[in-house]
Amino acid sequence: MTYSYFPGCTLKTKGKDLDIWGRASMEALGVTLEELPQWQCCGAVYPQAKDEIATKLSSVRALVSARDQGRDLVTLCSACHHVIKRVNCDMAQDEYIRTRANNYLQLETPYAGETKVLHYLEVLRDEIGFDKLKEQVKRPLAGRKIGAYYGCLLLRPSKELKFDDPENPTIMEDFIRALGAEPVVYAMRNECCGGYTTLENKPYAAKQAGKVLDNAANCGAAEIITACPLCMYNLKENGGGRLPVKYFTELLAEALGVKEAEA
Amino acid sequence: MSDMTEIVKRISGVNPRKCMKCGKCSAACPAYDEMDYHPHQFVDMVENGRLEELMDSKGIYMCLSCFACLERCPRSVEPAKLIEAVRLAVVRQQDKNHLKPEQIPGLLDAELPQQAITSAFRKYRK
Amino acid sequence: MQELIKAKAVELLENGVCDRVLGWKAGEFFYDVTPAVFRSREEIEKDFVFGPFCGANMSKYLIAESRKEGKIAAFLKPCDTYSFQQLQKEHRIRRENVYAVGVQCEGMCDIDAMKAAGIKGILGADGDGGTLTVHTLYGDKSVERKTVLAERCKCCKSKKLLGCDEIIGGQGEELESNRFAQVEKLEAMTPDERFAFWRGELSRCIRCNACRNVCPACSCEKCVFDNPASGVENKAAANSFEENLFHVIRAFHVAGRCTDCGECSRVCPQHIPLHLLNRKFIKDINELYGDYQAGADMDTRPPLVNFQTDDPEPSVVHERGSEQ
Amino acid sequence: MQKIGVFVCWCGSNIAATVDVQAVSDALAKEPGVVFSTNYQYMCSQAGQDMIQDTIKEYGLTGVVVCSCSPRMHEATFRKTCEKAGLNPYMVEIANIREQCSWIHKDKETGTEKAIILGRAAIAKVHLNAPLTAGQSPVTKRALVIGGGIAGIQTALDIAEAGFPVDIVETKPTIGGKMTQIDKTFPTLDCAACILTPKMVDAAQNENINILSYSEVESVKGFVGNFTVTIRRKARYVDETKCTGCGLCTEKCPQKKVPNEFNLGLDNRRAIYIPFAQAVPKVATIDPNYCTMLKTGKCGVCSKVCTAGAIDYKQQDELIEREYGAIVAATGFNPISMDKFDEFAYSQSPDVVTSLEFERLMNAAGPTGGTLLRPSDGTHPHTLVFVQCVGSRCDGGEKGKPYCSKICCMYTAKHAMLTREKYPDTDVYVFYIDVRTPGKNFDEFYRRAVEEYGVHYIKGMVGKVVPENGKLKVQASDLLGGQQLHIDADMVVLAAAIEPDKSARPLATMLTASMDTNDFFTEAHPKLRPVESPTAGVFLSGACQGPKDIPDTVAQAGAAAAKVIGLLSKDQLTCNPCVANSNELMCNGCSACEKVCPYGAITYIDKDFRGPNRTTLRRRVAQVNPAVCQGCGACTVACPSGAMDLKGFSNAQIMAEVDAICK
Amino acid sequence: MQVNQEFKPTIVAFCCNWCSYAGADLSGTNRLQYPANVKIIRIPCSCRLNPMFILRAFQRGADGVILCGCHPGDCHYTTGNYYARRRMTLLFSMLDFLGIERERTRVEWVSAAEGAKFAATMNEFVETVTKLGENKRLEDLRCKS
Repeated sequence: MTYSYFPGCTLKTKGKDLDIWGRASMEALGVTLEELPQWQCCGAVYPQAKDEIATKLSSVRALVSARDQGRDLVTLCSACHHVIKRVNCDMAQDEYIRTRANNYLQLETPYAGETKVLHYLEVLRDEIGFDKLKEQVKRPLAGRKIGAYYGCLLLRPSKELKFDDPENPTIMEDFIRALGAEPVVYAMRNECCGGYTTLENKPYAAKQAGKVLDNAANCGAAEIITACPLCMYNLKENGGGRLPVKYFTELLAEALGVKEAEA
Repeated sequence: MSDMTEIVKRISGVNPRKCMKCGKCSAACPAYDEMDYHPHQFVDMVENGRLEELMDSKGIYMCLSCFACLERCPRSVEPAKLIEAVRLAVVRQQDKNHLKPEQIPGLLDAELPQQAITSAFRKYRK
Repeated sequence: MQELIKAKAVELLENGVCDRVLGWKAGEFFYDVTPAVFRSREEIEKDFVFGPFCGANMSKYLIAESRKEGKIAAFLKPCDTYSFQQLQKEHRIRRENVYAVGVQCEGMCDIDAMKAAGIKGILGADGDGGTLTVHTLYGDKSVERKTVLAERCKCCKSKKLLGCDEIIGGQGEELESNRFAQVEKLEAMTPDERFAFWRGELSRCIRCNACRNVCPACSCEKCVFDNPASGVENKAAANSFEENLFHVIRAFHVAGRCTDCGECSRVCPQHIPLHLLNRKFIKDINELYGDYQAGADMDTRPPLVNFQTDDPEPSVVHERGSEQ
Repeated sequence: MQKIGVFVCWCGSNIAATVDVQAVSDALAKEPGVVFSTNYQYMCSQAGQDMIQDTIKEYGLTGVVVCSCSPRMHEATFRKTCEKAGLNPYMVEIANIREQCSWIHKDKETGTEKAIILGRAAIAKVHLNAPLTAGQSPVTKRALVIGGGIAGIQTALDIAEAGFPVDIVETKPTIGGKMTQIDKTFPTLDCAACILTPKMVDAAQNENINILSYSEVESVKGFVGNFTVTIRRKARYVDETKCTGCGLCTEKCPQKKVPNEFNLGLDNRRAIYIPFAQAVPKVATIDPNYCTMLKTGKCGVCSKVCTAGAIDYKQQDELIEREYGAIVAATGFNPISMDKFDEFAYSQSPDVVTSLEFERLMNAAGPTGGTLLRPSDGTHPHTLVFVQCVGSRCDGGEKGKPYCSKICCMYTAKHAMLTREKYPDTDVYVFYIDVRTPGKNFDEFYRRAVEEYGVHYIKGMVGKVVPENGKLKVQASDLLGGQQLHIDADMVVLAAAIEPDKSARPLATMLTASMDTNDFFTEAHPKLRPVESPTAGVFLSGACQGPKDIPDTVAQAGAAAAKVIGLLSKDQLTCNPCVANSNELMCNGCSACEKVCPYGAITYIDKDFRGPNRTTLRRRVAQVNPAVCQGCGACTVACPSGAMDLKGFSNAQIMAEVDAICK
Repeated sequence: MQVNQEFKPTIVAFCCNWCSYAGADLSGTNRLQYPANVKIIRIPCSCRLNPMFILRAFQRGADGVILCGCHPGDCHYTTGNYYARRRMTLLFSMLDFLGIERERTRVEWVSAAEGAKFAATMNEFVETVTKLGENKRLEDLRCKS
């Protein structure tokens, strides 16, 4: 299996652990992630206003590029996933945006949302299957109590992202279970960590991150995993260090024995 | 200002009349205490043309865009879109950018991901 | 083939399987073959023919014949068997009174096509398989069957013989045909062009009713056009409009029941391509409600007495048109 | 040739203001067959009707055309008028010159012109009308009530009291429905069991009532007055006639881990069970999904302990067929699933419960014996948060229902009040969007909860519930106080929206009764015929028609019973004479009409016809049952030969109207 | 486009008794105007409409024919409008196939509560047919020019 892959800016710098272990693990699972040639930043936030067209074009380019390769597009960073998936919905459903975006880009074949956008976790769940993943685990993470932190961007708005139940998601818990560890369900896992206000209002961002980590810890989690570099930063740097935070791909690499081999 | 109200309604795609004033948006909002006007007030004030007050509010920069209000609204009013539209109405005006490039160096730290800066630029300036 | 069939006819009569046989008999001209009922070996040996001009669909005659005393044996070509089954489905034919012999068919010929192929002074034609022998005033000539096929046989939809008691000449398959090509061509025209086309065709109608009389689906006990209470009665059209009405209503009445045997166009003395109206309905039904072949089976509900709650709205006609 | 009288109504100025009624009656007087034409101020008045009757007699009219308001308004009136004067009522046609003419046009000339054309069309139709006589069909004097909750019980009791036999079909092992699970009832706070169980006993003891518990309707055939219903009596593996209801088996059964649906899974029951002490019939039932004997063939304890010998592991489902004259749907409601509302942490904490579960937790016969304890740790809760409108009043989509569930405001007030009364040490918060209390003594009840019992009513919604360290951290808005509240609660109670029972949709299909998009049964008229379905002979009782509290349900149940009694007290029903009719001489017997008939009114017979030369021809021809046919006309178009026609709306009549309009 | 101001098309509207006829009554009750060219014929159900009636109307000089019935799923007779929907779809397609202006025929579902929709539909339909002008084609189909 080969997928087109959009890493995004942060995964090439501060968030490179998310990227490195993600690729290595997929390789180990027999899946190739082929980075899109000359990709550009997705734009980091999805512009919700109906008259914002230019700010969506870089995402459209990525989508077109995947379409031209005839592959599904895999994303890893929560923010990139959110932006690209929603722009894709616009291109498929909103004629106003579609017409204008196509006018801007002057493509040979106009784009109308044909590319299927998958998050890395969706590939694990829907394409590979957690049962199969479980069979591939070399070093089960037995005895570890892990809280999944979803945040906002993967889940909401559920009408567009169709990722999981927005109020009671299970994909990361199933993922943790497949790796042999014990998932800890805590209610704050789909609440915002406050990361977006870290530049604007750091004390507040810290307070939110603290609430998330406290809830996870009080429900018995000993560590946290996330799919978002901004959440990672906020929980780690502003969260008071109450619990260790990891990218979920790093956890995957550990369980598959990939991390050890590379280290 | 009534023109501006129309623009905000149009670019947000929000119909404030769908609101049944249940307040679930403000109940779900994690940034409630940081905002001077709260999500349900945005809906009400746009409907009643009180846009100027909203545009002057600091709350528009406190919204986390976490979409909890949008997801949990029983009437699909989607206040998050309205708040973003009001913020856009402000930063699209001349010299109303909320974030200036020269502020950035002072805000940086070693671990801060690019994403934080890019998104702040996207959200707070035009 | 003819000899095989004749022998079978005689055998069935003499073994008492049936007391009469429905088959083909040469008419005034060799190519003018008509259906006929044979009651004895002598009649069969004298008049029974089976050849490249036996296009007549025999199924319709079984409505009346199957209601008579005794049992009739009928020879049915693949397209006849579709009508045969459709009529059974409509409870028109008493199957128990019919012994059906399926006869494989290689496509029937059109005398005009032969003439158009430059053969002059034709006296007769025979032969099975791909090559026919044409007897002419100037001696015998051989001709490729496929070059002189009737229009409807060029795009034969099926060589399958359905619901027969016995088969001569082997079972056939459903075929990939391009029978809707001409309908598609018309659909691609502008409304004005279509109007002009049909005006040219329908203007020739002389309201002889041949199409109605030959059609296996048009076998009502009393036709609406003959019924004063129907509101559309008219034996001969009083004005031009009524011709059009006649063909549209006729096509609508057989919609979902027409097996596309093509008899209407074959018998039209004015050569109006009436089968296109029926094919248009068949094509629409296939596209809008899923593939349906009348007579192909005994159970499927005909499309006009069936529905899906998510059927397209009638406006689909307008929308579809606007894409052109 | 018909002798037709034309009567043009002014309807005061309603018609006369935009239609020159004199011109209309003059113009129509010239139409062929018209022997009398006049206009009058109010044709529907006694004087107007007298005039029509006198004219019929004087002129020997064979047909009447009234140019007036919509036939939906007064067609029946004028038909009766003419009938009294000896004219067949179906020789009357109405030209609608008010709703479809004078009221929509301003210009008098236009209005007049159109009125004349509409009059002409009616005259053209009357020329082809034939006298029709309504047929009669007998009425089976027995009713079927589907659903044995309070709605079904009340309807059955009322019908039985009037002297008609009635069967109750209930899918559960006992009748009683949701009300058996409720603790107290608003606004009087009397105990539900105290008022319901005597009714259940009444139903069981009434000679006219036959309870078919643990049974389901399998199919419905027929029509008003003459339904044939097949009922599946599910195997309960206990002989109902032998079981004494002693309950010994339910104590001895070794399979103890079966979630108890009566207590909404808050505790367990055995594989053989009697749902609750006052069950009717009080008979044990074996749950085949859990019974070891039925699953593996090993056990048989219940059979051993049963002194009555009632256990029968070999029992099979049984199909019975019965005839009924009327059917009442009383299939009730259920709370919706809370799966899609996990912001309230329903799946994450056992201390987040629905209101119906809360009823069980407060009920003396419930899992906690009536002491309010937290399901998680069995401790006494001090802070309770009630959330209203969970899943109600949502704007469609997959999540929630668009309607107000109607009962939640009142039962939540009741819960809050009862909690405060029994446990004065508790803090009780109710989050509401609007408090809706229309009903006798309802608002007073709610005010008492606030004023006397000190329940904190807060306008706003709960946005998130976070279970942490044994508490439920509730984040909510207080819209009037202008703040976001954070409450550490011990229990959260969700007022889940209610929805029609899932069995209602397939039942509606069987009954050919219509439903709205929310699967509530549609009433024949929302105001004027609220307990009848549009399908004749089918009536509606209780929450299957819309959300209802107990008083409304009982009132509607009685109303439905009254309608049923009205129907069953007739010996014969008059049928609609405008039915399909097949001309046998033209019928092909092709079955096209039969396939499109929604009522199964068409059958076929083989019939001999005279053929040429003294022969007989046997042909298959369609027969229409005029008592079953409802006159839709689907068959008339399906018929290729035109043999099938519709009385009162015949091909010729409609074409005559077309001709008159297009002339 | 030049529109013949004088031309008043004849429009026949077949309305089912239960929904659309009541909807037409409601637009009257609410005094919602639509042109007098529209004449309504009451039929019990949209499934009573025989294609022959439509052709007859055109034959006798109608310029447009519209069928109104209960919304799919709301038929008083449960299924009638589903059959009507198929019949009309096929008939309209055939008329289109013959080159008859497809805008002359229409089906609209109008409930008893949709008085406004009824009036709006009729206004729109009359406008459309007026633009098309007189219905000549079915008449002309056979006359060689």
